[in-house]
Amino acid sequence: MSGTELTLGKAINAGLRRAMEDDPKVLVMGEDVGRLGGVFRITDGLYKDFGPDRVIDTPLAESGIIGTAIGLAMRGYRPVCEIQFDGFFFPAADQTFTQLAKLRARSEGRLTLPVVIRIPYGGGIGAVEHHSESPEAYFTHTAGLRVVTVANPEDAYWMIQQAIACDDPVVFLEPKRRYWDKATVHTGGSPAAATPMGAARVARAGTDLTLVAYGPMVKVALQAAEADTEHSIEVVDLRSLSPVDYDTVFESVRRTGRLVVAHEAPVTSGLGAEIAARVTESCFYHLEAPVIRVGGFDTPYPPSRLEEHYLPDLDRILDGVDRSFAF
Amino acid sequence: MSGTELTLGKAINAGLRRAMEDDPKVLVMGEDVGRLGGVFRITDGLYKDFGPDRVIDTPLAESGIIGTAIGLAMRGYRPVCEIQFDGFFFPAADQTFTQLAKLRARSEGRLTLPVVIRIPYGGGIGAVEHHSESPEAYFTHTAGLRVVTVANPEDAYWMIQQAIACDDPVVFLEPKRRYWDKATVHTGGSPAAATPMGAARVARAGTDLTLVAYGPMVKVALQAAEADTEHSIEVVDLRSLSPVDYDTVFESVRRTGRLVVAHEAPVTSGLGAEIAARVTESCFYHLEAPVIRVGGFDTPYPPSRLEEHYLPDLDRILDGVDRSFAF
Amino acid sequence: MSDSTAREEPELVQLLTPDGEYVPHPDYPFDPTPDHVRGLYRDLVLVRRLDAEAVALQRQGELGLWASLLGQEAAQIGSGRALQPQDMAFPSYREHGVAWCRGVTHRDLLAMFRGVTNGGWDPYEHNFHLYTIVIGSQTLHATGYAMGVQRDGALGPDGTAVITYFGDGATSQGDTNEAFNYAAVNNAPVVFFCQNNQWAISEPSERQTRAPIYRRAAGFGFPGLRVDGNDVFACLAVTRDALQRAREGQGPTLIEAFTYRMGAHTTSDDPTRYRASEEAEEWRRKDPIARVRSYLVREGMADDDFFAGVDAEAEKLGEQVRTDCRALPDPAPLDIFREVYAEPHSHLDQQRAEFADYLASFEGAEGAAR
Amino acid sequence: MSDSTAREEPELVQLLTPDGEYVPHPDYPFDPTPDHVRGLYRDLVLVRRLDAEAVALQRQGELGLWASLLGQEAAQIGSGRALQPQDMAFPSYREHGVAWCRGVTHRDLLAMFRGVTNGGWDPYEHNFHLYTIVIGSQTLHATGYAMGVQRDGALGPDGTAVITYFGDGATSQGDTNEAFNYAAVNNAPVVFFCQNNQWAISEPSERQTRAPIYRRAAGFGFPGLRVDGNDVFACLAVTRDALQRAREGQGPTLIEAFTYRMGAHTTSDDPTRYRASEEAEEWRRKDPIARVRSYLVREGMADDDFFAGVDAEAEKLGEQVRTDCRALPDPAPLDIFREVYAEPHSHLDQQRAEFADYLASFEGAEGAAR
Ligand SMILES: Cc1ncc(C[n+]2csc(CCOP(=O)(O)OP(=O)(O)O)c2C)c(N)n1
Ligand SMILES: Cc1ncc(C[n+]2csc(CCOP(=O)(O)OP(=O)(O)O)c2C)c(N)n1
Ligand SMILES: [Mg+2]
Ligand SMILES: [Mg+2]
Repeated sequence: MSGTELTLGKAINAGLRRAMEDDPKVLVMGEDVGRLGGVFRITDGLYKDFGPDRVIDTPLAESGIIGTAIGLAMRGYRPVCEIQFDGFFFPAADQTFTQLAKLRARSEGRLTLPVVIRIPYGGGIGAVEHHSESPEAYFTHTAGLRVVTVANPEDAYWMIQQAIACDDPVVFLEPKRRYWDKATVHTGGSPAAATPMGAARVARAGTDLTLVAYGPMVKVALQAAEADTEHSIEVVDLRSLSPVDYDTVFESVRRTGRLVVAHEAPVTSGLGAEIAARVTESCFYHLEAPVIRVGGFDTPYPPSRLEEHYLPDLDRILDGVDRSFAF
Repeated sequence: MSGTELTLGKAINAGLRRAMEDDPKVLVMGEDVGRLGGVFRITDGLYKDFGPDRVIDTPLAESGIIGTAIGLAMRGYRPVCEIQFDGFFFPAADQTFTQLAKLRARSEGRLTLPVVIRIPYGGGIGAVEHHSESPEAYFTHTAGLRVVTVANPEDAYWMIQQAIACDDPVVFLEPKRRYWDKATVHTGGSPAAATPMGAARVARAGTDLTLVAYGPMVKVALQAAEADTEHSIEVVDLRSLSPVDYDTVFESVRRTGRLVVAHEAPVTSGLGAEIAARVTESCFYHLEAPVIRVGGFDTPYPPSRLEEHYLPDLDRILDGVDRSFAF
Repeated sequence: MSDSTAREEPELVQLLTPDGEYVPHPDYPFDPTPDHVRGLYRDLVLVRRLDAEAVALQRQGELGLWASLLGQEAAQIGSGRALQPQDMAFPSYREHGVAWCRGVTHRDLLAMFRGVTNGGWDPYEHNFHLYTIVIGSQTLHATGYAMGVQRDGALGPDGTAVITYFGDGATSQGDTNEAFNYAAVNNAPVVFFCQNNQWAISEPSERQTRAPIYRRAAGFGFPGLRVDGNDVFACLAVTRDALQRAREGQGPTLIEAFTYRMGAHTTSDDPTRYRASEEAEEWRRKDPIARVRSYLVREGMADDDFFAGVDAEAEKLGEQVRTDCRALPDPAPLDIFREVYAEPHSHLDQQRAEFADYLASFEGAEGAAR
Repeated sequence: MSDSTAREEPELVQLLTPDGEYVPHPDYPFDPTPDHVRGLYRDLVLVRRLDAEAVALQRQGELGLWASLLGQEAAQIGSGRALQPQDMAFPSYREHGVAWCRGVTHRDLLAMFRGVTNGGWDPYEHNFHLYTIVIGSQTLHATGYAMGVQRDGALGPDGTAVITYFGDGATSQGDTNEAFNYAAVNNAPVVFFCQNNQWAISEPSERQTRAPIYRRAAGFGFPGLRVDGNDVFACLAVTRDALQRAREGQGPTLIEAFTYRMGAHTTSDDPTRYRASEEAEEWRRKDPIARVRSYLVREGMADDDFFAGVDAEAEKLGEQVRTDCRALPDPAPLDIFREVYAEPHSHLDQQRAEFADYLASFEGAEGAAR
């Protein structure tokens, strides 16, 4: 297996490139994805090598991006759409929730829409408003979509390829503050042979408490687990947010008896709520404490000078862990 | 206290009329709200009596409706916007989530945006696609919005007035299949003196299990409670979905030890998840069973000939009750 | 300064007057051979009949809803008959006439309005996309599809063109304007066919737009024109021309077919609340079918036998519509879970299995009650 | 058929040539008195300085981001100085020149880009709405506000007009087109001021639109025009005219100020990746400030003392900007919860209290560490 040191951002870039090489129907589209290579350079070099027919700088209109991607998919293409930042997804909400997510069912399976929506998401980069949001719960509540996120370069490289290969629409959330994190990526093999994008991963084994995180929070969760020398904390990296790989989560919780879920998104009606509800229903007699959620506050994302207080950090996670053990 | 027999739809109409009489800044706007009085006739007669400056037939563009309502509110008006059907809200998602919900915080309180978004929601009327959805979880996950719904004419009459009087943006969800339900409405008094729109209501007292419902499901919940002759079921009508009146819910669950939450929306990442998570955290030692959720399936709303199977009915609720007692 | 606030009545392409006189147009060649015109007449009469039957079936409770095309037959048959088999059409929800031209059966059309499906037919079989209810959405799908056609290199004299249908109300929607712009910037082979039937439910077109709709196109950098939407010859000729331009790589066109919604918005609507009956009266004199009949008679292209034959065919179709509608099978409860995803989905597959068990539990208890 | 696909260069309203020659325009009266022009020159120089300081502060890590107005000073000062005090402006995020005209301090502007607030000033105090980052949104707010002005009966010769600013890229967005339409249909007193700086980040305006932007207005039924955006006289004159039309009930106007973004999109951007430096060179010759200076010199309206005085003022402003920026206080952690709701909110109030307790728990343990 060949291994290369890549940042998470470069790993997505490499995965995109390979998907485009493997299948001439794969297109990349969005604002500034062409000559500029995207504001985070995730599509860097693709325009040069695949040309404007396959790497499309679209007009500044997100509904148009997803709406025309649907049409392209109907014609047999596999569009990978970039939404420039999380906060700019919402103009495309109608095309995504009402058309993209529902068209397969509406057509009784006659229409296959392998559209990927890439969204750099989450906070931590000191950005201005609308550039730091975590909208995953809007997607996980929408039937017909798959939702995944990545926490390391290896997953980034493979899961973007799996998302593109998937015949369902996939929302691919990219933890923007981790774009520059580096690790070895094993580029040998094929997307089909890599860990399926639907599977969760035990990122750190433990016995006393299960800590579920995903995307940008996996790193924080691992740090918290290390920092807690009193307890043996197991960290589960969800990877897929819809559907969630509950087999892995339940197995862990049944062993540890305790669960903390951490995410950047506001707690209320966030994905943590769904996980808490399902785990409680399925592992009721195993739980020694209620599921504790640690997340963003139920406010708009604050100005950047406050984000360190808004984002769950090591201390806030450990506070959640303490609350669990206090039961 | 004067009492009048009114349908739920007519009660909203009467509440709107009174709000418009009481405050010349109140406007009604939306598609077909004028001469037609709206497709459900909820604004019937208002155009005739208040004229086109206060009852505005807008162009067919939902983002435009909410976007211009924001501007009108900035100029001191209190717009009450009608979205014709639940499924047509999404073109307005950006203006609602990103602007309306956040502008007060962004302006540090300098902008007050008393905009009401009325949405006929939910299924049960045999409609075509996009006319039967329950989008409440998208709203409850959005900080800056208040979300309420009504289950009877009395609440409809008062809560629409309270929503209009509220200085925060309010999403006012109208259970369309209950528009024709009739009951006595006590029109004496003032909105400020009526039960606050933020308060839940125990619709039926009971001792063995708490059944939480709202909007169109309250009636089904009450029927289920009646039908279950083995158990004494307490039914809580939430009324406010954001924030939820947890005092009332916790108090009930601590007494009964069991909770079933029912809604029409898809279960996954639905409001039931949030209620289950919070109740479990706050009432952990009182719960004799996990919170059971009964809701729509995680699919697009099906064609109308299937909706009776999709919507939680008396049997599905009682199945949930049984599952709770099986623990 | 370009000032277009004045609402002078713009030019209207017309080939067939309300009295049934054929007036050739220099830009839009049309050859009204007897066979051709008789075929169009037959189309018009049959879709009107199909439509009327559907309205009646809704009244009888057999359909949940129906959106009638009454008055818009010429716009739909004219544009529909201009399509080549390889062309792709993206309708809104009222294009029963276009569906007819694309070979979508009345059975498939009725299925959606009966509530047995949210779709109804195979879009690829007919090159006719599903009906789209959310106003304006399909204009972007059409534009994207047309961008795909470009990428396939499927342009040229025998290439593929795309057409999308929408109403006057839809021109207010952001999506429709984004579609105009994406199509213009990409020079996509798509024809925007707007049936301006003057009403969006209760709102007259003055509430939707201040300028004549066809002029919107110039603002986005592509041609627009207004055609008499009750003139099947003109609708066919201008659409054929626009499709050919698209096919040959000359980009999009906006066609505004100026017509009138002679019936209610849908069977749920009551137009007496918002419009004067004289208006409908006036438009009845411009009926799209009457003028073709006049032309056929005037030119001696059809006799009483022909008209009786078409009427008999319409009778038969009506009967078939009634029978087929009632025979549409109800879906099975588990169809709720059908084709939500293309690939296995752990969570939904489990939910489906649980629901199957739940349904089965009743079978034991109450027999075939469910 | 109205065919506007040809991209001939449209007429451009210009009153002051790049060489500094004043050429009166029959439709747009302008009175270049010494005081007036000197005042405009001073505005132009000072906002350019403010802007340059902010770019430098970002480089030094004092700001998270800055969107430079370099090259667009004339469009902003011209239109900004056309506003009456009662008029309301809805900017995007680059309108530091307009903000300057509305009395918004550099301190307030810097606060948002430093990340100490998402807003920064009182919109009502200045009749200048907050910066809006999500492209196009503010055009609808402006239109709604203008509909409110109509309802207040605040039209007339001394009435209230509304102006909204946006870029060439924003014309692609659904919201902007919906705003054009709402404004047209309602004849709302709003001026749409588009600074076509030819770039939307890395995308040249050909990727956004096929027709000249000002023509979009005609398609919606209201007037549009193109003005030399580097000509402060022309920008002022045409905006004053359009505002007056709005004020007096004659409805909306679209002004396309044809200008150029001489710097990067924002301090995060690297334009060398997507555009040739010659292009910027060419536009430097059309500099909006140089031509006013030429005019002043040519007409003998200003001497070296005047220019030195303005430069000294700019120096002082620069210093003030640096000092004030660094002095901006950080918000307190609990400000996260500030003004999310106008009225008490049981859940959020509790969350706030819990967070306060949590913060306090550290104070006990670690002193002032947090
Ligand atoms: C986004 C959206 N908003 C509202 C509706 C409700 N609605 C259905 S049809 C209609 C009017 C459409 O008018 P027009 O576009 O002129 O088409 P017509 O019905 O006249 O053919 C409205 C408002 C909808 N279907 N979609
Ligand atoms: C809805 C939305 N999508 C994407 C962005 C990201 N973005 C910020 S500025 C910009 C380009 C704007 O170009 P233009 O409208 O021409 O204004 P300019 O920056 O040139 O002043 C983009 C794509 C955004 N802010 N909002
Ligand atoms: Mg219409
Ligand atoms: Mg620009």
